[in-house]
Amino acid sequence: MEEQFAEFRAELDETGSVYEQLRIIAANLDSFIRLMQAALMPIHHCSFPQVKEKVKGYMSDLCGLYAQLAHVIKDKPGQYYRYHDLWRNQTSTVVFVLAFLHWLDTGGLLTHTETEALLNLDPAVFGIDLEDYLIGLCSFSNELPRYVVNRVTAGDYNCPKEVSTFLGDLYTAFRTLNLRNDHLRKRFDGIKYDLKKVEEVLYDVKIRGLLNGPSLQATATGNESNVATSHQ
Amino acid sequence: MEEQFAEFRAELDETGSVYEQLRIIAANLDSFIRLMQAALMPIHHCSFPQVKEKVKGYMSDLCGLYAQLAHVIKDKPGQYYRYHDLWRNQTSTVVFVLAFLHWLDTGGLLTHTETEALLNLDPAVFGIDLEDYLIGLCSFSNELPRYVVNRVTAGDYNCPKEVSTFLGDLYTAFRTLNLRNDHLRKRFDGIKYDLKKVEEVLYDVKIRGLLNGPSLQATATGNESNVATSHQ
Amino acid sequence: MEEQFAEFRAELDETGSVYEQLRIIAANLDSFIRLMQAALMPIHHCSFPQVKEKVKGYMSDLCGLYAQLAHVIKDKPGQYYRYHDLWRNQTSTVVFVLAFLHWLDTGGLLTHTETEALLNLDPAVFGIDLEDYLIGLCSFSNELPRYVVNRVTAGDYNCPKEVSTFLGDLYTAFRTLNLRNDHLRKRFDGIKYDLKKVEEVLYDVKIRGLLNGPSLQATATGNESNVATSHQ
Amino acid sequence: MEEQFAEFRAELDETGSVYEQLRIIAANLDSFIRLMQAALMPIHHCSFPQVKEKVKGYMSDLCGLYAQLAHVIKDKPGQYYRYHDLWRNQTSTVVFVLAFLHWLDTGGLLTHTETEALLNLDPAVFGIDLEDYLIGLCSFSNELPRYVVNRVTAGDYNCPKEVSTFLGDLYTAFRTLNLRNDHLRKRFDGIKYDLKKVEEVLYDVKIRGLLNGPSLQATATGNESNVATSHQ
Amino acid sequence: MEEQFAEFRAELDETGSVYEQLRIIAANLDSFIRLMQAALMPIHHCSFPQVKEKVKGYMSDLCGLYAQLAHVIKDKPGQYYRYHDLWRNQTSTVVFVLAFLHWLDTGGLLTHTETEALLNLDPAVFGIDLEDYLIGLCSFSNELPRYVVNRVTAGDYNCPKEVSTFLGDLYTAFRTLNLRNDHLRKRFDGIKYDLKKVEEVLYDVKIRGLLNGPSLQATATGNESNVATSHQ
Amino acid sequence: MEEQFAEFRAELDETGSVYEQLRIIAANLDSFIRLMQAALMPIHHCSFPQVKEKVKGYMSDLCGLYAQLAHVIKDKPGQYYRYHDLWRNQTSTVVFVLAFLHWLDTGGLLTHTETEALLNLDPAVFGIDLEDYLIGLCSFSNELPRYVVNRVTAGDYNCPKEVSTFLGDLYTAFRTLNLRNDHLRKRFDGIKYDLKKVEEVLYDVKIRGLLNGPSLQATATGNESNVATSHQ
Amino acid sequence: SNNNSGTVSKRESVFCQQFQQYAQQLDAVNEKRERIVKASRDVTTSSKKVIFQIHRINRANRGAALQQAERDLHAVQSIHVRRVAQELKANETWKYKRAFSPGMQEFVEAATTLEFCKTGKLLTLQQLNASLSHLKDVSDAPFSISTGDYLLGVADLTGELMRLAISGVAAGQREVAIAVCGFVQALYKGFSQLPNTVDIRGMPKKMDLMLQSLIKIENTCYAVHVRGLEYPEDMIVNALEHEEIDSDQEA
Amino acid sequence: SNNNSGTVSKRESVFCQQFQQYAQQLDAVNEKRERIVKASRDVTTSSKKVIFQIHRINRANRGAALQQAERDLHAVQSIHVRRVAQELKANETWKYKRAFSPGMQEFVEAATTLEFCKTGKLLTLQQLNASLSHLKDVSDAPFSISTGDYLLGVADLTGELMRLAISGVAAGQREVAIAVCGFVQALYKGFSQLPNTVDIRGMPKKMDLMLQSLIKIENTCYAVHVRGLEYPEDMIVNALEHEEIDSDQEA
Ligand SMILES: [Mn+2]
Ligand SMILES: [Mn+2]
Repeated sequence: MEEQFAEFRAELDETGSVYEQLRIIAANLDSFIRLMQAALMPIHHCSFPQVKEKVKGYMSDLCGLYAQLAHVIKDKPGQYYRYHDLWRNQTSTVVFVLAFLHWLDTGGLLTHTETEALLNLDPAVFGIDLEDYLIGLCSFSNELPRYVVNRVTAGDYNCPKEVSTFLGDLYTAFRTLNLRNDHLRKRFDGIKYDLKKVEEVLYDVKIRGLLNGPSLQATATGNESNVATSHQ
Repeated sequence: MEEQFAEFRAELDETGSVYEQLRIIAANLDSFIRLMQAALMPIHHCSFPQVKEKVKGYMSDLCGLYAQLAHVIKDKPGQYYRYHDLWRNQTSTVVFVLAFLHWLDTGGLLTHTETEALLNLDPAVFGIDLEDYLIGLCSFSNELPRYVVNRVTAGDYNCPKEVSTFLGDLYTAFRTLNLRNDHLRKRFDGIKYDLKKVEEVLYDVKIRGLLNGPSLQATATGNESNVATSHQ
Repeated sequence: MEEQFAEFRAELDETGSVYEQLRIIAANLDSFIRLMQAALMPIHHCSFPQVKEKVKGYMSDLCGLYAQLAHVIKDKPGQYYRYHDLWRNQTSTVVFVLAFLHWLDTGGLLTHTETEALLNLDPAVFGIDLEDYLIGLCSFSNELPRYVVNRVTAGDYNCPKEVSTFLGDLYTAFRTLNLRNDHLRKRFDGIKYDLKKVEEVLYDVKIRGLLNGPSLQATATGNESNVATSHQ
Repeated sequence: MEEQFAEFRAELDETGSVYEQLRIIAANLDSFIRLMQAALMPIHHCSFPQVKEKVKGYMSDLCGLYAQLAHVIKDKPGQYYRYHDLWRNQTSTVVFVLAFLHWLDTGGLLTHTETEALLNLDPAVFGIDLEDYLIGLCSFSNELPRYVVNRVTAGDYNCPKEVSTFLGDLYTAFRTLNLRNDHLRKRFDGIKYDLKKVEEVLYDVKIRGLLNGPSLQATATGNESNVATSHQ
Repeated sequence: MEEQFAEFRAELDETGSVYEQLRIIAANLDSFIRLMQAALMPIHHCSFPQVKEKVKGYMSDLCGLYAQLAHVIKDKPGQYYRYHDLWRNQTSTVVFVLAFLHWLDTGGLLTHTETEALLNLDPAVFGIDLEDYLIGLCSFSNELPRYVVNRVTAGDYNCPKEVSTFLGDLYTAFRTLNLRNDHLRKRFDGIKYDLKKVEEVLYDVKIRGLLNGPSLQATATGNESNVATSHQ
Repeated sequence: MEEQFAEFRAELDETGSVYEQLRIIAANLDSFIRLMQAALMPIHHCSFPQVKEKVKGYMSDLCGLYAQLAHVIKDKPGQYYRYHDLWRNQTSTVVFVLAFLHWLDTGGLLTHTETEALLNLDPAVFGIDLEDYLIGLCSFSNELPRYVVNRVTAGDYNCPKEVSTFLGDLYTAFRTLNLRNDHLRKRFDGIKYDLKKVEEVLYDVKIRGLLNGPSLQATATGNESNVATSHQ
Repeated sequence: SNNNSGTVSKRESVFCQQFQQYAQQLDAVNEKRERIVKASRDVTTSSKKVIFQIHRINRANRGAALQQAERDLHAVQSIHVRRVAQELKANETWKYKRAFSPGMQEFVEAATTLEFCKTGKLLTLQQLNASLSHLKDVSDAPFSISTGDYLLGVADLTGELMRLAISGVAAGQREVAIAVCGFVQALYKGFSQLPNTVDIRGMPKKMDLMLQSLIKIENTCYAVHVRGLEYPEDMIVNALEHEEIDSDQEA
Repeated sequence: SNNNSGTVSKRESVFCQQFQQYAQQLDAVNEKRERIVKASRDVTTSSKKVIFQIHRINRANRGAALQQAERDLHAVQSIHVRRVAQELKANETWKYKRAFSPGMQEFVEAATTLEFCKTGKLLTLQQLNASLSHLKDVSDAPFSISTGDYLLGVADLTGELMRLAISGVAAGQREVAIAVCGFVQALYKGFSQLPNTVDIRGMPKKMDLMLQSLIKIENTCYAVHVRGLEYPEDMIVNALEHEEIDSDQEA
């Protein structure tokens, strides 16, 4: 009996230590992501290229932290979900930051697979849970009304139209999901308030005949080539 | 965007359905284990062989139910712990029943590996969580005082000594584990009350000079060969 | 829309008034049953015939109160279960009292049908819900350890054997039911502890060689004819 | 609006100041009663006269504190129940301490009126709420199982019989009250468990033939005159 | 002990019966006030005179119910606060309804004394507790933001200014009170948010140049004489 | 053992008395700060110089109360943090009031050191905890949206720009701190919503072409010299 | 001991015979409850899908999408609600109430939401029960939904209408919000005049939620109204006209 | 806009300079707290191991096992408690109290449990602090444990003693229970005479647990006593004598 319990003791001690390792990495991840988010926020008042460079500068360290998580989990096959709660919130925030950046850059939606690729993750070992990804998209949506308000204040009158189209598509896409009455459903419900606010700004701009006006000025500064140009 | 969300929809629907499948199997497991437990309980008043046969009769169906769980999980590698809460309690009860039976049969402790083997489980796919196993042992310990009291009432005066030795060993073994202040620690704390109660019965038997007496009678009925003989 | 809500108001007012009538009868039932229970409790220290007479004296009033409930329900066919919560606990307590009395009298178990008959109830109109009956049996079981302890203290050393047999049978019978994870299952789990306690008393008596001793004295007082004799 | 609120302010300040006064007295009462209770608790291990003297020594200060409460309330006729919650628990504890002491002294129950008299209270001005008194009796009952266990350990084998009789009487008396489904009823239900525990101790003593044995020794030390003698 | 408990029983029965009487009156009061409140709520969408008539129609019955409470309490001097909890919430709601109505009618604040007068209450026997009155005012304040929003939607653009002034005064007046850290203080803190919301509506109206505009139309319909006119 | 506990009693009594002294001073501080806050609130509708004078009039009494706290703590070196909870909230509110006033006066941020200086505090004896200071700044931020709304309503259309710049700076500055997952972090998260609201007001003003318009009027009244001029 | 266990066996059979009857009764009740619960869960899930489908309606797909929703709702009724009906005898509805109430409430929510989208009116309990009257219970009596379930379902309808109002505004259909506002005001008034009955569990909480939804709707109407006042009506129409078509195509 | 962002940058630097100081202060405090928390967690974990070690003592291994526990406890002190001490200035103990209190309480629990096993006496706060006096804090003042932490640790000691008493009886060492009972009675009396101070968080709850433990100990002593009365003392000794040795070997 003694031998057997010696093994049990080893196993229990081991589990406790894995938990502790992951807890520490997740805490580092938490601090780090706050920095990234802080680097992204000036987008409300600064030019995009400046912000983009700063945020992208964090990517390799971020991948490093995820690699640490994946490394620990790799040795414990099948235990991703045993410890999943430790990095849920952080991952959603990462998705928020990367999806915002990607949209600023391309005007398109960062996909689930692209997110994993950006983070150098092998989904077979350590992927991004789908719900975490979708919640990240909701956070991204929540930031857009403020972005639109500030862009218009800065004289970019075409921004509301673009955001309204994008957000409308996202809302329509989300509506095709059959969500249970859970956290994700609540977060999704919030998107329509974002869309409503953006629509109100678009209305303000239209009613005043400002639409398409300032874009001429924008042209003057030579930023016409793609969607992202208006975010500079 | 639509295509992507169609995939998401499929994945979310799939996850919901896996959960529902496992929930149903676990509910069946629950009912079934109550039957097994009911078949074991007469051990307090009936002869062991009779009970043993009845309980063993349930084994193949039990393995079938676990095979169903394992089958679902097999297709979802790495998601054992995502759904673990669904079968925790049931598994601990199974361990309790099997460990009690094994002890009655051999006087020894059913090991973690032996339990998985009895259930035809491949730990690489679907094993028994160590904590669930240990909690099952605690339940087994909790049943022993009642067993000893009834055995002595039925005239088997050697039983307390055997149980006291076994339970003392188990208690000592458990003490070598470094438990956190959690559910398992609380369940473990209960073992010493079981041991105390068994010790009191042993004291009663000793003080009255009954020890070793009835075992002679037992000999007369030819049940001397192994520990289990005294449990009939 | 207003018309419809006017109808709803009328309907709900009507329901509220039925509810209030039943609530008052149930409150009276509650007080009354406390008296009956109080009349039964001296069984722990007094002779049975004395207690029996007192409790039986309450029967006709009790039937009257149930007749009142049945009278109200008779006019609302199919709505027994609408108001069932109002008299659940009271009914279980009645079953407890009647089953205890019946066992003291005959050593047997009062059946579901016999209970309804004792209360002059027509199950087609107002029966006793099976779960309420079974919960009443659980309460009866809960009282037996105390009864046994007091009987032994009073010198009746055969009582534990009889009660242990009866309670063991009851426990086994209950085990044949498929109980869900509900209140009844929790109450049933309690029977196990009652049985354990009674078995410990039986053990105490047996190991001290008191079993069958005092029954000789009992014989002397001429109370040998049936199970109930020892409870006097 | 200003004038009116000036009046409100005056009234609220006044109420607040009464509340504050009473709160401070009640806090002192609280500390003081903790000490009294601490002085009584050694009864579980020490001789009664020693404890009695100590506790009685606190009485005049205790009366002083109640006099302070009564003094404040006297000027606010009709507001006893406005502030009642401030001293409810304390008063119940006082009743517990005094009733325990009285029973140790005389073997009888301290009445409601006697309690008010002991505290020098004029019920017309500031009495003891009946429910607070009854809850105090429940706390007294809750202490008796522990007392009995310790007395028997100390060799006083007659104590369980006396306490069981007293507690049985108290339980029967309480049963005659119509309690609503409230806090008091829950506390009263607890008496049943106290009685059951005391009966189990009585059973332990009886089954081992200890009853009336040690009382011979007690006789030897000349403490035979009344119930209280056995508590020394 | 029996005699004493017979007295206790009488006293408890008496208290219980007073409690039951008051409980029933309070329950009626509760239903009745729900109707009154329901009659007031259309103020958000209907004209004031219509609503006023309807609500005033309830006054005599309301006074009748308070008279019933007062009648029971009259015979139990000093026990107002013993049962106060039974009618606290109802009374606050009454104050809310009456204060709202009064303000709509006069633009002024209904005083504490006026409230008691409206309800035909003699404060010497059964008054309205000051805190209950003040909590009623807080509820009134909580309703105003919704009222202002609906008035503006209905085209009354001067309403926000009037309400903002009134609520500002009320907030300032409340600030002069010394509130303890209790329920009332929390409710008072809510007024600040009501004021903020009303100020935001005022802002919306002002920034769009709507202030004082529609009042010209109002003039046209001849409703200029007092504050209340704009609420029609 | 008794001696040791006697020492502990003495020590704890001493601590309790210090605690009580500080509690009373802190309660006075609490009332006093409510007055100061009440004096500041009219800023939403009155001219700044008027409010400033009133609030500044309270400063010497406020310093007096802090001096009392410091006096008690001076005798207990190193125990500032033992009793810190007693004055935390009050101190944060003081910081809120003083920082608001300072900003109105100078358009700048009141520093931590300046706050201590204003209160005549010697940080070596009794300083202001940095977190309390930062929480006070958060409260100050929370008040700004309401301030901006009311200023714009009053016709000061430049205010949103100034506040938005100031609040943006404050938010950026806060972002440089590494906050743990605690109360301060939650409060800091609130600044984001304040900023968003102020940006929306700025947007409203901008899109309607009101920006810089009224400042001409302001010029007319001669209030051009510094940031603070627009708050009069 | 032999003797003892013999006695046990004998007695066991006596007791167990009685208990076998009890076991049968309990099993029958539990199995029926389990079947009803499952049917009710299916009613809930499929009704929720109908509601989701309604939220996907826009000006462009309106005709087809409404018809789809109608077909789906009819399927819920004729497949899953029928399963509930077929389990019940007339006098058993209250016995199994908790098992099927959640499903019925969600069904009421879906049916009334759809009706509002089609006609702008409240589907009455009479209308609803008339549409169900072809579903017979075991005793061949027509199945019907109780007042309590109807009211609780209609209470939830408010939340869906709030969503419709807000996404309507988000899609530039400001008239939806105004229609919803009047409707929900009338509903809330009806509810607030009902007596407070113990029979309908959870009503007070739902009333609270209803009020919260109503206030959100009112705030939306307020915003629409206030925004509309800054410029003359015709100027707004001009500015938005071709855009509206645009937003139709998008949605 | 260019102008604007320029302004922002300039202002940012002004504010951020002030905030850099704040950030340094906050970081210093948080990092120190984090280090203390870690040290305290290590104190807790290793003290718990000492307590587990004490529970593994039996008659057979008593001498060696006690020595081992003593060595382990000394290691806790000289390694982990030292780490806490080295972080603190004299006037900072209250600032970081919540960070190290849990560890100190567990250390007190371990130290007092060990002392009771060795001598049957209470290790006093003076004795304990004397044994720690070689640990110096940053300002080179001797480190000491506060009255509050000592009392809370001793309160937990009761629970361990209860476990010792019950497993003592389970191992046939009935005298342990009796010794523990008198000791815990005295402790409880001491505690119940203390004033109710706000300073020592969670004391009332711990007092409740202490009373529960005391009652369990008393019940154990009662059972031992009552059982011992059925037969004369010498008969018991005879019956159990060689068995006792037996149980030593087993344990
Ligand atoms: Mn819904
Ligand atoms: Mn411990």
